Amino acid sequence: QQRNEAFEARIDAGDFIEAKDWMPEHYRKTLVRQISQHAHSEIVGMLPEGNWITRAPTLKRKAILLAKVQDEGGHGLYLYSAAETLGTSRDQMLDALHSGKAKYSSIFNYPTLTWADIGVIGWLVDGAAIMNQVPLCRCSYGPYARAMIRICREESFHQRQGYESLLVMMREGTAAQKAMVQDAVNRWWWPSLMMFGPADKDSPNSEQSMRWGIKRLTNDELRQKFVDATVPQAELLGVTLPDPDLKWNAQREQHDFGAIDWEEFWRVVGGNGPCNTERLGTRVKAWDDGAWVREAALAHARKRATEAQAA
Amino acid sequence: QQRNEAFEARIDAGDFIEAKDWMPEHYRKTLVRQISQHAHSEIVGMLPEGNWITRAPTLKRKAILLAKVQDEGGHGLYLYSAAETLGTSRDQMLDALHSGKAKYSSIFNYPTLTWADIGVIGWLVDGAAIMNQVPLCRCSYGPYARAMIRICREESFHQRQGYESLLVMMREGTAAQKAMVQDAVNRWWWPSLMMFGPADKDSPNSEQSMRWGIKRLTNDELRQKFVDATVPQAELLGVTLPDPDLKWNAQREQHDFGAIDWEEFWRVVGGNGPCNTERLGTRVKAWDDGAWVREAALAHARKRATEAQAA
Amino acid sequence: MSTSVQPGQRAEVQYLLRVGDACLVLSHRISEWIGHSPVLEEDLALGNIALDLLGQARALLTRAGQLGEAPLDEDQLAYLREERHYLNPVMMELPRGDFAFTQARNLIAACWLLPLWTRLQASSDAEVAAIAAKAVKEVRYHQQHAAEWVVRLGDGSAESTRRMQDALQQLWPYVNELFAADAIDAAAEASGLGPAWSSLKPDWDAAMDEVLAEARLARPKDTPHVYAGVRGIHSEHMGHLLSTMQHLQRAYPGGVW
Amino acid sequence: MSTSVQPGQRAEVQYLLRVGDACLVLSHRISEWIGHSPVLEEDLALGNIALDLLGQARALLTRAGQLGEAPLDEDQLAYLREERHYLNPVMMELPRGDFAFTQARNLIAACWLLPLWTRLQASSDAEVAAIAAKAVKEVRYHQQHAAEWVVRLGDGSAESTRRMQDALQQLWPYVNELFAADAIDAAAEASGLGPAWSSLKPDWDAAMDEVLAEARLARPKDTPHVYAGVRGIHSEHMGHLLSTMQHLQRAYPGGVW
Repeated sequence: QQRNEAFEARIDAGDFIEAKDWMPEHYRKTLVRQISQHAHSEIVGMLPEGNWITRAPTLKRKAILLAKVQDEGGHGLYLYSAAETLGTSRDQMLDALHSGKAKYSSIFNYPTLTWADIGVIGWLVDGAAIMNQVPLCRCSYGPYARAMIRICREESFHQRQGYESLLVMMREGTAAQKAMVQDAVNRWWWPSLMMFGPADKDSPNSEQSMRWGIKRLTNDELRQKFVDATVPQAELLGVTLPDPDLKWNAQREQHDFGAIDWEEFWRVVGGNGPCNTERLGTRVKAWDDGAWVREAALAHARKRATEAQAA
Repeated sequence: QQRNEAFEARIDAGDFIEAKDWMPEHYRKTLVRQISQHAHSEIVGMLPEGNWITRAPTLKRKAILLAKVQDEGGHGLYLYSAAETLGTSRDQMLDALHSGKAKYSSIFNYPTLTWADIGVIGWLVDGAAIMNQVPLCRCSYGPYARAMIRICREESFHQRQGYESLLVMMREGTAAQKAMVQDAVNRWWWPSLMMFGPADKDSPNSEQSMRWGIKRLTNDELRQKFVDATVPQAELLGVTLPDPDLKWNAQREQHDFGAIDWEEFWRVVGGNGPCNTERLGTRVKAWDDGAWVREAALAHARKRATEAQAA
Repeated sequence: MSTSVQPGQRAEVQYLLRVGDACLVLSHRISEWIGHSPVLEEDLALGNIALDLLGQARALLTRAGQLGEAPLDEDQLAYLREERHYLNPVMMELPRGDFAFTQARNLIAACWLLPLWTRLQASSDAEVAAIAAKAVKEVRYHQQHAAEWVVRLGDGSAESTRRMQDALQQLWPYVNELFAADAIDAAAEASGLGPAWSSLKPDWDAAMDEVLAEARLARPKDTPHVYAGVRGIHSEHMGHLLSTMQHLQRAYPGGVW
Repeated sequence: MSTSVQPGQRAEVQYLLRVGDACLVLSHRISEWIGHSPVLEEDLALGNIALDLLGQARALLTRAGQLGEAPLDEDQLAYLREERHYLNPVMMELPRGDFAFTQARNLIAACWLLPLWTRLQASSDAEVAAIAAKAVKEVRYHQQHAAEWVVRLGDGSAESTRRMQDALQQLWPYVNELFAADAIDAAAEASGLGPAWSSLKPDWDAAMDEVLAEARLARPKDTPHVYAGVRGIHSEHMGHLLSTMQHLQRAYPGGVW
């Protein structure tokens, strides 16, 4: 009880909690769940973009995409490490992913159908992710906060690269390329809005999460911020957003926008999006196919250790 | 001894030997080896052409190629059946193929690198095969002779289709297509000449094979016939054959042609052509991957038989 | 001719492309087996089925190309559209999988195509009706052949039963697209061009249930997501299939083959 | 810009393309692992190696494009040649295989590229020398990384030993192309552009033998066929690789990316 009060006091003072510090079990569990879910999102997120590495249209774009997907793997690595400081191993977290117990961001259950999807994912999906994640740089758990600082910096870079690639296509490209960009925007816009989670009325803010700095704005507040930030970018780009109800509300000084298809949202979260089965299947296959490699590495280490002892 | 004389008399009379007839062991063995080798050539030969089915440039060409490769499978089927009449099962023959004991035509150890290869295989490779095979339609073993009649008819059709597709490219195609055809001819010409086997001096004609109608002309005679038949076709097509020594010899009333690279011939026959390992590996993999299917079919048949008895 | 063509928005064109592309793409996947089948007889049988489907695709693409705003031939439609303008149901483009997956998909497709072609024989478009009259005979054989394998594998060894049940499980989420309604579909029914796909469901159910019962396989549960390949929203596999299929036409503009 | 380009016959262009295409194509195959590796650390490591090789390819293709009869840029050379004008050794284009195959090939390639880049630092072409100076550091890391895995797997479990030995066996027939001589190669040595590839053999042998010994693996026997990817005679895998790689450039002529 005393420890708990001390913990709360440190939180109130804005101190970082570190791995060696005492923390309430609920805090630990909440963090492990959130951080591992975020880590899983990074590595599952490598798949839709990875799908285009071998087909990137120029060597420059290929290098950018390769580096981006690699960065996502790196984010996964920091995040698994941050979660491991809380006493859960990476293998345990991966088991939870592979068995379907753990979640990852639903956005990755949509397919990348054209090259423009790569740019649009950078612009909208990374944009939404940043909006969600920036507050986490001030989260109370030190290792997580530090990982998020680095991740957000890299994500911003990716977002700019994605947007820039779309600008090139819209400004210098052919009619077919422009149509491709518009089509990708049409497909990704609504799923991007869903990245902020259910409407506030269906998602009572956890006061705890707010206190711990894991959450600072509500889902709807973040979604509104995202829409307001994105509309002028779309105009600059020269694409329309696929929402006839989207318009500036001079009174609110915010954009009004149409109703999200929550049925679709819950369907995809519930495992029935277009790619849920394939994404998980791909991860499980990579893991299972790699089992002999991981076993061999252990066997090798044991052998050499035995020999060193014998020598 | 008496049976042997009767057998020889029937051969001399030009009668067909049938499966139920007595025959000398050497005759049986020679035929099984030759027919199964021919059957293996058909099914291994499906691979280089099959490589282009999914990439055929028009739907018409795709249909023609699909039908052709399917015909080759059909030839394999007749030939295995013909060989089975001699008391060797298809599984035994396939075992011999998969273990590397049995041979197949070396020509299929070269890769198909462009679409023009498909036409050139039809023209040159099928052309050479027909030259080799037509005499077999009169071979003394009835089931083999009958299979060969059907096969030769289909092969002639394939050869005309291949040549026609080259004509279209050479007459109506772009410069890039014409270059593609010439390049394919350059790559397939010498291997096609090698299809007739080693030079006569290195391949003493088996008197036996001659008697049995398995062979009627020597390798070099067939090769000469092939060259003489092909040169005017090449001219009509508008391609050159990659042999500076190739020219009409008015005295012989045949074409002279350059020296074959016998070192390459023996290397490829000996297992070290560009695709030997891959071709055999592909066949073995198809067979191994299909083991569960064949087992399941047997298991199903047993189950249903047991149930029928019980009923 | 490497620049992409657009089939246009006409409902009848779209309806015919949905069926034609289904045949084209399924034929492509089946043809990947040639030379790699478990037994030589299947190289031949699958080759036959691929050829039949290719023929059906050619006929429908040709007809669709005649009905469009600007005439297009079968090859322009087959090779020069962008992915978003191919209208096959997503199921047809899934990778060939193992032999169980291929036979299960062939069964599902044949049980769908059979009532579809049967009704198309009465199409208000005489060309389509003639195409259907030929196709219906072919697809009857396809259905029978696939059914035999589904029964054989479903009620075969422990491994084959597992594989076949897995195959059905993997395929089932793609089934409901084959019976989904939209404006294109409604227009075809209204004009008499062809049936609304939802009307094919009872026949399909009956045919599938019969085979599944004989194969002693469980029918998977329906799933809620409806794929929209018929509106050009494909899976990630489609792009790879097209990069293969279109390669020569794209790389040799102006070529004559 | 979907019409194919020809790099021309100049010996120095061909020599640089041989190396540049080797890097380009190997990078492509390695990149297929991203997201599918046995451990996350390898997604990163293989991503790094693929990126380094891609950078080397870009530099060499750019330089080769400047030296040709008509100037071509890296993308024209990377995306718009016909297969017969890609000059990488065949080994680089073989499918990625299993993890043992990938690491074995990476080792073979790195042990070849390391002495090659080392000598190219003294190229008579200052641009090439500068590219080499950067590349040599990168490839040293690639060699070390691959060697660690070859040792780990070669002297790991029974399965990993078998897989690694099989991988070497499969790769070995493609090794002698890396050291074969021809007129292009001789011209490069004569002009000081770069070493004759045969001169790299002793270094390669020494490096490989050291790793194989530590991995307790048998060195496969040499085989007689010499592949000729460096003269544009590839394996059947190359066409499929190119249909994937070139798809967008071919399908969107005139596109700006």
